[in-house]
Amino acid sequence: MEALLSSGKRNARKRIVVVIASLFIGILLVWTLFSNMMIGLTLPRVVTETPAPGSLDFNFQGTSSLQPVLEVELFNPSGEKPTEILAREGDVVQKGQLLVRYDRTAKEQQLELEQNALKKMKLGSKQLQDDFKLAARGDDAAAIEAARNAMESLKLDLSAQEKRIQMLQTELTDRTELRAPFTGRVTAILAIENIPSNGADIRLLNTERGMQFDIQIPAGMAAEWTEGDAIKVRILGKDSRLVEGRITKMEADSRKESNMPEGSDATKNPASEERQTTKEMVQVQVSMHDKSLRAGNRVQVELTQSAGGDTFVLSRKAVHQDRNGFYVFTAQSRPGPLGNQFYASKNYVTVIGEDDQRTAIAQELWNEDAEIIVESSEPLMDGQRIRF
Amino acid sequence: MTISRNLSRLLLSLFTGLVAAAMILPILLTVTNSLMTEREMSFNYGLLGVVTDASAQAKFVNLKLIPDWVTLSQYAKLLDSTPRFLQMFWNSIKLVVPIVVGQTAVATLAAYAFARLRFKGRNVLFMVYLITMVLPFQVTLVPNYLMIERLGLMNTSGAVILPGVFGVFGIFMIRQFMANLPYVYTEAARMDGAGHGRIFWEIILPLTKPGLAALVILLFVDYWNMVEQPLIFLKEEFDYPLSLYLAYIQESERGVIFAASVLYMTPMVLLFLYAESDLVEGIEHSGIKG
Amino acid sequence: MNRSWVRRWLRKDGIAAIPFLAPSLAGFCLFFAVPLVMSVYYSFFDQVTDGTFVGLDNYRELLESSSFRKAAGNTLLFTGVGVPLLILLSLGLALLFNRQLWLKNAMKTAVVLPLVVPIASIVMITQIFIDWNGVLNAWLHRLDLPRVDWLNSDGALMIILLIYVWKNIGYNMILFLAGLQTIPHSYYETARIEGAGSLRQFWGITVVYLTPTLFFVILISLVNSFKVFRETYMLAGAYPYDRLYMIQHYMNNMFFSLDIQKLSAAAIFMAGFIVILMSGLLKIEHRFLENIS
Amino acid sequence: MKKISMFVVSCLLIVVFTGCTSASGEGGTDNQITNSHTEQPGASTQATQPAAMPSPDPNKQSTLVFSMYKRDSYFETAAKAYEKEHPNTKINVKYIVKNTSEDISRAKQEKFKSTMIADFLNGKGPDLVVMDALPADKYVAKGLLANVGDMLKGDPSFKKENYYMNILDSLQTSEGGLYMLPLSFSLHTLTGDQQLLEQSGVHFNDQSWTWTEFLDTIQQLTAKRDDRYGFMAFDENNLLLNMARTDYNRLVDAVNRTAHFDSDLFLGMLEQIKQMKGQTVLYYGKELKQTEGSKGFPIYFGEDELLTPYQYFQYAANMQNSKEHSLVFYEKPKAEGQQPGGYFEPYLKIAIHAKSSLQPEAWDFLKFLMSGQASAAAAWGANDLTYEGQGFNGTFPISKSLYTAKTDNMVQAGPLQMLEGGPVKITEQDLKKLDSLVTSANKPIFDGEILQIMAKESPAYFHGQKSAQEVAKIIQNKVTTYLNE
Repeated sequence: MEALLSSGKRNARKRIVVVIASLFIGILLVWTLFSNMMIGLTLPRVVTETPAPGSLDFNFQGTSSLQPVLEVELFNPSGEKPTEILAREGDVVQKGQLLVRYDRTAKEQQLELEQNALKKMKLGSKQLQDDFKLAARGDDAAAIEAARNAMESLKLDLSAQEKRIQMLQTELTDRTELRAPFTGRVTAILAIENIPSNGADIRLLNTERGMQFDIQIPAGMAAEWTEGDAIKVRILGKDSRLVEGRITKMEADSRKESNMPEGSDATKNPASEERQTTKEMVQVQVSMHDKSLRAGNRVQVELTQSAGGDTFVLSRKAVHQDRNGFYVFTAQSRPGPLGNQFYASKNYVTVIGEDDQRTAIAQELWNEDAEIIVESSEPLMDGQRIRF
Repeated sequence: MTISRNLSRLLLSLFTGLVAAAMILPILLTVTNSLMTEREMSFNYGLLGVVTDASAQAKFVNLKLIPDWVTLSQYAKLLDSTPRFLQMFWNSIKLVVPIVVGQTAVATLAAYAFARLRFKGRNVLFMVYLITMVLPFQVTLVPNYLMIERLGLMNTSGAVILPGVFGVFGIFMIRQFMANLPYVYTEAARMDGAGHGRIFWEIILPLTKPGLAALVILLFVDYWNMVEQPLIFLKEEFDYPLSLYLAYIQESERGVIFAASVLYMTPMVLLFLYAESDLVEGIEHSGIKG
Repeated sequence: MNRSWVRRWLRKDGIAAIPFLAPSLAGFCLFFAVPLVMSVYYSFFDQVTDGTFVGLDNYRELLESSSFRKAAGNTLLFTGVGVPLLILLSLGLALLFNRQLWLKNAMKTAVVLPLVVPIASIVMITQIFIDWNGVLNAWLHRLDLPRVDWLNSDGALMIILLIYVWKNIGYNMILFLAGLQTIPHSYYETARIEGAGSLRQFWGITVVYLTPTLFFVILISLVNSFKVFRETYMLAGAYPYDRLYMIQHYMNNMFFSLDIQKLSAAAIFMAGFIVILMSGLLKIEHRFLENIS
Repeated sequence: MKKISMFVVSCLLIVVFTGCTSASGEGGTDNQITNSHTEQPGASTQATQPAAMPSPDPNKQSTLVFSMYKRDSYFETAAKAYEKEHPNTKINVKYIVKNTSEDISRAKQEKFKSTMIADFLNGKGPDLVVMDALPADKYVAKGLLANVGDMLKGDPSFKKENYYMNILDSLQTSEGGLYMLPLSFSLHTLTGDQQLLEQSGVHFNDQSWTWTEFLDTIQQLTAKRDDRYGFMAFDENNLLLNMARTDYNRLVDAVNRTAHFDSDLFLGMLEQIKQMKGQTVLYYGKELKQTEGSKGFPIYFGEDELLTPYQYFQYAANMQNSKEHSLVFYEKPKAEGQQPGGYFEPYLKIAIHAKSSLQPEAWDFLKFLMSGQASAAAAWGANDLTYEGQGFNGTFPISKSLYTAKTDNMVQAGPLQMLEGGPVKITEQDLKKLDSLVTSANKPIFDGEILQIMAKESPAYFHGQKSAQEVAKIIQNKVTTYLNE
């Protein structure tokens, strides 16, 4: 009887223990789930990508506008107003070709005047000769001398006058016309018929010397170039085509990518703000010889460089930099009490090349199927737990 | 008659109570101190291990049974900001439960052979078993390490569980119980022509129940407390059991050591409370009388 | 002759033993016996791999080591005092609990609970008591006595003994209680009817029928006395006070000195000692069991 | 009974042999690391030969296992760089913790120690191992480490003039073996205020002084002026360790396994350290507030460990700031009759497993590591000069050429921005002083169980808890136990 009683008590006690035990385990279990969830919520959220094997075609596009190598302004030689403009803008002119005729009347009138003066002088000279003959007959040496002198001086005057007329005559032929000093193309007509001009009348471009433009190119891409190399240049516009240009000058440029003049590819994207890449640029001058080129034409240089070898390509945003070099965070899973937990792991990488969107890194053992963290809700640290 | 009996019972109870109180004092201390704030902890025990100048005024640690302010902050901190604690708790369960179940099964079988069967070499084999139980872990660590590596178990939980399953303590304990059982129990069955399997299953096993209960408790305690094997044979920290957390508790975590201890002890205490009734439920209740 | 031996072996319970023993034996060989044999092997060589056979050199060296002798002596002292003390106390408690008591279950639980206290907690509580600034010294201070560095005094052994007894008394008590349950009540009733006093009942029945349990408890106490090393190590480090320097310290230090040969040799000494002790006990037990039957 | 035991033993032996044969059968297909693991009898004989190391076979595929307790990023970059140069060699860098903050409780360190022991003793150890967290002397005593000194001597491609041979030579054991090559080192020196010392008129010779002479000197100094401390040591314990290290051979007799910590020598050390603390002779701490009325450094001597060049340049910066006081480095006291030369502490000590079958490859890689070719920082910037997190890259390298390259870069780079304080101009003269410190260092700082026992027990004396005799006796007992194990 006692035994039965005590066994009943025992069973009751066992039940209590079982209840307590299941409570204890239950609370811990709930807590594990709960704290895992709570911790999960406070973890930085990340977006990952798997790096694609492949090579990065590193593209560069830079635009610039063409500038002539030699372009001259032809000035009105005489100051007369142009009477006839023979050239038209865009005309290709040969050396010596007449471009503008100027008003001749003023010059012709002056010539006439001078010629009249000459005639007058010639008449005067007859008089003097007679005077001299007279004086010569006399013995007045002084008078003879004076008469000779007068005659000599008139002779000089005469020749001077003749010279002047000659000058006027050439002036009349030369200065009343504007001729092309070299073969080239008229780029602008500044003169207007019958209106006197005091500046340049014609702008003429030397087509033999060609066109040129300056452009900044990332140093890495220009590394293999030397002066004199040919590069392909695209002429922008309606009939865009490729023209060959030649490098005439290369010099290192200390300016950063961001303040490039013709803002070639410095499109402001968040990544480049995040990671200030101080890309080294090279100033390159390219000259081109194509008759059809116009100054101011937009030209574009397109470069493609393949970041060679076994590389992985990933978003540029994923690659960070510290004092030891470039690194990425990979998401690594470790078994936890409730399934896998993910941790950020810092891995240094060798950057082979990059463009504004993507970065190519050297293939290494760890990164074959690593999940690389592209974005995270807060800055990550090595070994930090993360969630997706 | 009954008065003197009751008096002696009272005196004995009082005496035993005193002993029990002394025994439980450190545990009580652990529990009550686990309810202290961390500040109180460091105020009371901050001087531990600190070398103080003898010339200065004598200062001592302050042993306190009742906290000034009862709080669960230690537990909160432990469970909340130490996620690995919970993880290690489950790890412990994952390691210990298979070991206890496995060893109990394997040991019960082997113990029957050692206790009830007579075969040549029994005593020598038993002695060899015995030696391995007594030797410290380091003695066989080097060959053991080699063995576990060769078996491909390194850094898996198998490296801890399997040696545990084949541990010899259970054999000793159960053998002891089985050997004690009077042969009269089994003789009748033998006469009826029952095989060893039946005898084992139908007669011996039920009679060994208190022994099994004791074994489960002791094994659970033993393996819940193991330190070296998981440290050396498991690689990753997230596989480590709770015993490692407590064995290598950091100075900075002293504030939570008592709370951690309480949580650590709870499964063992519960198991003990549960199995205790089986422990005393001896032959007298099993219906068989000698 | 060989064959007849096998046949004889099989004729007994040998075949029956195979299914019972096989799982245990397989795992045991893999994880315990092979490493043990390898350890024995190491103890005769000068190096673990590619060593040359040096016979008993390692053992000679071991015995020449004054530290080993010290460790062995200390261990003998500790177990010699600790194990009997523990057994007496736990047996006493078990007998107490075998009687009618109030709040028996609660008190029993209280006694057994130290078993489950984690080492870190034990170490911390011990420190609270024995530290230079600890509670014991505070009491001494109040009595105007000089403080004691307990771990570097002869009291250290007492402290470790206390921890050992405190921790294992519940363990042994469980074993004793379980053992006591195996003694049929009828024996006592018979004895009472025959007019035996309680002392006679104790010696004649309890002790006699508890003897097998007792041997087991001795063994377990011995094993557990070796396990108290972990607490000692955490309290006092690899080189504790002379009195505390046990054979486990020696073995542990040998391991970290990579001296597996001496470690193995020391282990074999220890094992030999235990085998002698245990085979003695087993023989007595054997004879005893035969007596009962 | 005999038969029974025979049966059991034979049963066990069968299990053992089947276990071993099946295990060695597995060995072949184990993994690619097996190369280094299979116990070839040739490997051990090779290890004992002091002859020239054959150069690695370039056509052989091999994987070197390189184990360490704590990761150093230099090893990883170096391994990658080496693999690139030697496509047939793979380097498997294994570490237990990424940084020490992971392992405050030292559980991982214990794991590392234990697993290394198990690995090495099973003949499966790594080909190269960083010994910083391991008791190297025990490994050497067990013949587990190859004598890299022989490899170094036998290799014509190893240019001795490119390395600080003063460091390497002084790391040789008493038998002349060199088992570990440090990749870097720190310098332990005394700092002193030159002006003040000259004004004081007290003469001393830091090239040869012993601790007694040094302590006498500072006592003389403080006897003249008492507004200054004679010597600022980190703490009593550290000073005791320093003193014990110099007189180590008089305190510990390893051959006869006796210790002399109960001797008057050691008691004298203890008492001297404590006694001088009361006066202004000794000050313990790392920071000293300037006392009123005295400018500059209110101490005559301080002690310092230059872990990285950064600390030296910090001193140089201080020198520039305080015109009246010039800080000069003096040598720490040494044992009587010892050669002049400063103390250094080796770091990143790398050893080669004596039973490795890939010793030529391992040596080649070790050479590569020592050369510092893969050192990430070409120059020592302010960030690279600090030790924290930098590991190898911030320290004094064993390679002279690397050191020169780095310092050259630094001089050219102009004023150096320090982490705190303005830019400091590093002059050739500064560097010359540092050079002479580096090239004269020839006494390694060592640690060990005995010193640790000492460090653990002696504070009780310094804080007045126990008498010197009591402490000395405890130390003596524990050390005797250690020596006689």
